[in-house]
Amino acid sequence: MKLAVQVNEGPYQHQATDSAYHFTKAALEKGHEVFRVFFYHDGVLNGTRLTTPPQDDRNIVNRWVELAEKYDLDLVLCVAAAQRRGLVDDGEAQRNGKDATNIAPKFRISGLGQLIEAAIQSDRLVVFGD
Amino acid sequence: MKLAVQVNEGPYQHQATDSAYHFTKAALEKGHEVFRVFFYHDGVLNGTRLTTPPQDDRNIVNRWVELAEKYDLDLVLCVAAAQRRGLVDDGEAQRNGKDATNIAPKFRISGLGQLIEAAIQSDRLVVFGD
Amino acid sequence: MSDIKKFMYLNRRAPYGTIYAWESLEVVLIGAAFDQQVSLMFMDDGVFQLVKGSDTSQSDMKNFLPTYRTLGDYGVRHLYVDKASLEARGLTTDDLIEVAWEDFETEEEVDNIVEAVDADQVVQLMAESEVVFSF
Amino acid sequence: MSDIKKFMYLNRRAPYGTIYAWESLEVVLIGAAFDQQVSLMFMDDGVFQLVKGSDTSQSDMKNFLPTYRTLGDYGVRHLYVDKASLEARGLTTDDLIEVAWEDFETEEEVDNIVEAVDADQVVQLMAESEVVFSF
Amino acid sequence: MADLHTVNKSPFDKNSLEAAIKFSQAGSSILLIEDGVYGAMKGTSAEAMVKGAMGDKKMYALKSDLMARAIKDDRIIEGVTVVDYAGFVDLVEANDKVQAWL
Amino acid sequence: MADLHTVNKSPFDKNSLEAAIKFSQAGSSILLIEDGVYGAMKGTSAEAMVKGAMGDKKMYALKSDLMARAIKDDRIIEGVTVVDYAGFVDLVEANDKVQAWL
Repeated sequence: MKLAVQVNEGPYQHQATDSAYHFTKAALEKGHEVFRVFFYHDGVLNGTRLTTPPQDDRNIVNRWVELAEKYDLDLVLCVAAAQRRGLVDDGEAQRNGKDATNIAPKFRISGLGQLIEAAIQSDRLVVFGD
Repeated sequence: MKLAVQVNEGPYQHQATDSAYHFTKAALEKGHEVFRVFFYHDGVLNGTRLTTPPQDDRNIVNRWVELAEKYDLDLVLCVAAAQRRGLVDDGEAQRNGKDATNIAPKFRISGLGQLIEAAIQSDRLVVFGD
Repeated sequence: MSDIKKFMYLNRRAPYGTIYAWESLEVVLIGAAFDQQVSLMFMDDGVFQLVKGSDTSQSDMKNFLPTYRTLGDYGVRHLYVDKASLEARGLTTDDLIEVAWEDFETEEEVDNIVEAVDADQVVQLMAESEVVFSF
Repeated sequence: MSDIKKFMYLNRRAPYGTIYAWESLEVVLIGAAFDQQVSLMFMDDGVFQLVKGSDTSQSDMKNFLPTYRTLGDYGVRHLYVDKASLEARGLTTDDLIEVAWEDFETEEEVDNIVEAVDADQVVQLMAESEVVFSF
Repeated sequence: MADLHTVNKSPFDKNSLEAAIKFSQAGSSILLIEDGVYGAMKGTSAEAMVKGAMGDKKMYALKSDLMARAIKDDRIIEGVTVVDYAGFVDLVEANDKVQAWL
Repeated sequence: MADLHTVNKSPFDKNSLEAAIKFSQAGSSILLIEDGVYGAMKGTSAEAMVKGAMGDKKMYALKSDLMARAIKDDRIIEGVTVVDYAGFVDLVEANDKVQAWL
């Protein structure tokens, strides 16, 4: 089965991103294909490399990065949502005159078309949100 | 009247931060003192200088910065919430080994004690959240 | 497998209090480029998204009501509204905006693609959809 | 004006689904350094925060139930639970943790400062508070 | 002694307004903001609850939030006072404390 | 044709479970996750609704979320099937589509 996963909330505030992670991991471990994980709304905040969660808590960003490295996952942050919320890669920094970036490795910023495409190409779209 | 304002949500996703801004501005324009605006939970995301909202939309971060410049407002981001969500100033970058900062001018990162102190020192605490 | 799928966008939240209504609309607009069969379903507080007369001039927020009116031009075929949700809120379809639709090739026109539906129809319409986007 | 105020922390949300319960608890812990008169009120899904037996070993989340048990040591004098909220959820105080309190100076001890209160008491307790923190 | 209770949730979405009414003292003021202003609308399933509360409590709603949500004056329950942000500030000052029902 | 409906809200906080039950076809599966698992608890004001739904729909709840919320096996409504994330994936595969009630 080919899956698309949509994540609507940021890390820690809502459990939605935890659920999305555990679901995606379970699907990959069962041998399913995850076509793309699309981060929308506050979900784009999953893609910052600047978090420092407490030592005794999970590291939500790093978990995504490690999963992406292991399975070559496509982690896409919606560009419009990222701009509103301050998620920046090199290209965005240049286009919008920002003096820093904060995107984590393995994440990329792209348009909403990537969500539509994922929904079309995949057998199932699974949405996690508040 | 001396006011403390608490903001629990990030910009754009929830209207809470808009309400907090308009309320704070109205209080200042009426001549009241705002002892502190304390940003907790996702509220810390109000303090990033990396947002680029659409041209035809409000710039939530800049509005806070301008209000703080005009009235010498104390805008405090909770440090624990900021660490979980990737809000970083120079001190935090150094302590946690981050290679970039994203805090906006006029915001500072400090502990939860600043919220308690604000509640004790002020005549009213007004909370905005989801 | 055909590349034309039946998309349903499910809107259950009020506008302005949260951004979901607006960002959901942005997906619909972008999605138009992909030529799917698209309908929108409004229920619970989502029905408030279509109420006529929104004025954000004192809110410093973007008024996106006019954007709904253009949805017919973006390939959206149906805006369904759950009747029971309207009734609980003291609303009728007269309170809602109208959205026109025209097929530029066949010149087929529909004056208003906003339609109130009862629970059985909602069940049926959802079941027939192939992808549901929830916000 | 005295610097000792009556603080009430109002908890109306379930644990784990959102972070509010946990970050609210963090305020209470830090607030202990300020020597105020502190009580916590649990109502609606907030009563679930105190239910015994939480096990997060398969959730990869921190279990903060044990932290509630230490609140007596942090100067919290009362944990009030709305009775009607418990009843709607099929719970009784037997399902909740117990929190002990001791005054280290006077050696006064209370076995359990968790107390179920009815609506009239809730109204009274809230009205008497000088600062209410809502999460 | 009187308090200001703020409610920012739609009464159809969450019980915040119901709780604010249930747990506020007689003489309290309740201010509807954000999606909370739907509680000020005539003819809804929440109207009876709001009217009942106005027996011993004052009900307010924020103008800019009513306008954004297309709730015109003639659809507002009689007795609900419409205020702007300056009025919000005055209510905060006039009451002993503010309690948010989120 | 059968669908999987996911519900992540407490039935005491929001009407998501009620809506999922009302608008899902007979033969559908409903999976309770996150705060949604409170809907699987015995003895609550939501129990009758859930039991009623099980007449023609299958009800599931996610194990790790039940455990975190201290909902032990003996407090789960009979007929609700407890699944782990692997079971969640299987449910997604076994149904034609997934619909989230947020």
